[in-house]
Amino acid sequence: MTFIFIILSILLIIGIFFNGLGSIGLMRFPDVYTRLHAATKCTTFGSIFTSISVIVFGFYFWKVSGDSKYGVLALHTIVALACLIITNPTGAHAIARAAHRSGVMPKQAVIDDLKEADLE
Amino acid sequence: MKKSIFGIALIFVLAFMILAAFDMRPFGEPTVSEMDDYYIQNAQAETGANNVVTSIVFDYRGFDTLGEATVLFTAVLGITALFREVVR
Amino acid sequence: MKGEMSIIVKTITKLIYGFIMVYGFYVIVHGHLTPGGGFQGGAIVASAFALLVVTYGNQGVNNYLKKDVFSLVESTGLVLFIAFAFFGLGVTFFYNFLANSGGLFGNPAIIGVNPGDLNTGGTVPIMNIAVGLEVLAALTVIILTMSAASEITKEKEN
Amino acid sequence: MIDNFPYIAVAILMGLGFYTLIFKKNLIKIAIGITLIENGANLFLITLGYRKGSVAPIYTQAPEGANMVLPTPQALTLTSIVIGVATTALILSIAMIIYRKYGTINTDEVRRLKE
Amino acid sequence: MSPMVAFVHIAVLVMMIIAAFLAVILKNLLSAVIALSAASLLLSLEFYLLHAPDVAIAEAGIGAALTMAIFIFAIRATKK
Amino acid sequence: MSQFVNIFLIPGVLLMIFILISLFRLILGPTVPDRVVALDTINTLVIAGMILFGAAFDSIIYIDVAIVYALLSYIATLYIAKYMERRTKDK
Repeated sequence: MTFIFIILSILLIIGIFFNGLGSIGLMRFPDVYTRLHAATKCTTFGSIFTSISVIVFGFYFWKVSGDSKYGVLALHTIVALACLIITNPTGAHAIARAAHRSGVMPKQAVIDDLKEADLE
Repeated sequence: MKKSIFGIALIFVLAFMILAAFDMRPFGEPTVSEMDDYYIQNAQAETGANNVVTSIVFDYRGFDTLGEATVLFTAVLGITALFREVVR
Repeated sequence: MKGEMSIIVKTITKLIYGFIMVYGFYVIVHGHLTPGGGFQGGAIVASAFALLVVTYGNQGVNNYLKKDVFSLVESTGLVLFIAFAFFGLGVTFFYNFLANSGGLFGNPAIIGVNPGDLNTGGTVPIMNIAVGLEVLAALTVIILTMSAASEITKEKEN
Repeated sequence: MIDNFPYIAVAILMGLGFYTLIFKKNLIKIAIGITLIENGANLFLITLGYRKGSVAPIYTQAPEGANMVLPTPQALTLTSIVIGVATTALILSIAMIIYRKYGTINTDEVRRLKE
Repeated sequence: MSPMVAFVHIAVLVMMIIAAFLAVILKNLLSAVIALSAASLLLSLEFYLLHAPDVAIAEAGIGAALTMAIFIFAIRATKK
Repeated sequence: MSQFVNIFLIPGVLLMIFILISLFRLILGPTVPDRVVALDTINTLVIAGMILFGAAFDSIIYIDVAIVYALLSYIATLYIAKYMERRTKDK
């Protein structure tokens, strides 16, 4: 019982730490692109770890108690995690592209490769 | 002038709503509702559905859902009629 | 083509729109066991069509998503709903004549907490499907009509 | 005080909606105000049906031996939400038609142009 | 109700009121609609905490995608 | 079992605080893309919170709400992104 408790605590601490870093970075960084970098990457990574802790919890109790509802909990969480992993970076890509197209420049931009290449 | 009258009316409505909010029963302790208890106890045996909310929506209170479907149909009809010359 | 989004978004859309539709139909069919039902599943499937509209643009989906077909589906759902309400008229309007009869969707449910059996519920799953068809078609018609209207209004100004 | 907090939240939400309806001139802002009032009404209905220490009224894989919250307000709110999106779509369609006829969606200017 | 759950209720309601306030006062219509979407998201979380998953799914499916799509079509068609 | 309720509730409370921090970017954000980034962050945090509360309340079926949000939240982002792209192209 204590072993699974320690594993869940470690996973949850990692996840919460990265989620906190993401939201603090969203507050502190100077322009859109760095904020996007901090927020999207860190919160996706942290959410993966919190979800993995729920999955471990479900599978462990399925094995210990033999009640199938904990297995259902783990499987549904896996589906939610897969959807999160697929959709979140796509949204970040779309925001970054639209921000660049709508004329928001990075704060200290030196070279703008995307404008030179003119990908249409 | 008109704006100030509206403002006073808004303040009155807001004050009455907040006073009523303090007078309500405490959050989390609703009055005893025999109808809801009947639904919770007998819905599984009578309709055979595990989800009590769905059995209320489609069985006990089907007329509500019929009205809802009619409203949705009418809204779609209205939108299609508004844009009849724009969209072929 | 005009109005499309970038290649990454198109690839992910091809990957995921079928999954959204399948999940929506899962929510509709399992409406009497898990949270969900006709309204929620219909809204999810309509969101999948909205995803197609935003990714491929209005002209891109014009050949595949026809408004006439969706109008037909909407009317079918409404008629199916009212028909199954009339079938119970031997006792009363909206009588659940299929429950506990042993036929289609007719198994008696286990009383108390249980994992759930899909073959229960009587007319509740059938009405879920009917309302789901109606809601998905209605919301999709709203999305397609407003998208085309905003497009044409924009072009007329320029 | 703290026990009645959801009701106070409902009052503030509906007050914001009424403020938008009365003092804003833009038709899209008015649609936003109507959506806020709908949200307040839905939240009020669901809050009325909440019982402390209960679970959702679904028997599939629920915890053993727990009370259930009242199911009827949830069923009524369900229909209310779908009707809400249909009416919002109708309001916005009428706003689009008004823009095509008059060239503006400010209510004062529309009223002046009509006379 | 444990104090932690009570705290979560109050935090979600306060955040929802802040988002609704933003939806009213912001001048830019697109920003106002984004704030409205955030308010709808937090309202769905509140339904979830009040043990109403049916209503939470309905609010999620309609408030997340469809309301946003309809408002953006209208803003696009009425922009000067 | 009771200690497992607390182990999932404490991270949920912390996630609420992080959502509050992200909401300040929605208030402050000078441009529209800043606000969209804030909305996206709130979405992700709310999905994580929903999964944690579902485990804490011991109700398995609640996880479906998180799946629906994870699938649908990015459609709104795509609509805003397309609107911002188009508006500059029209000018």
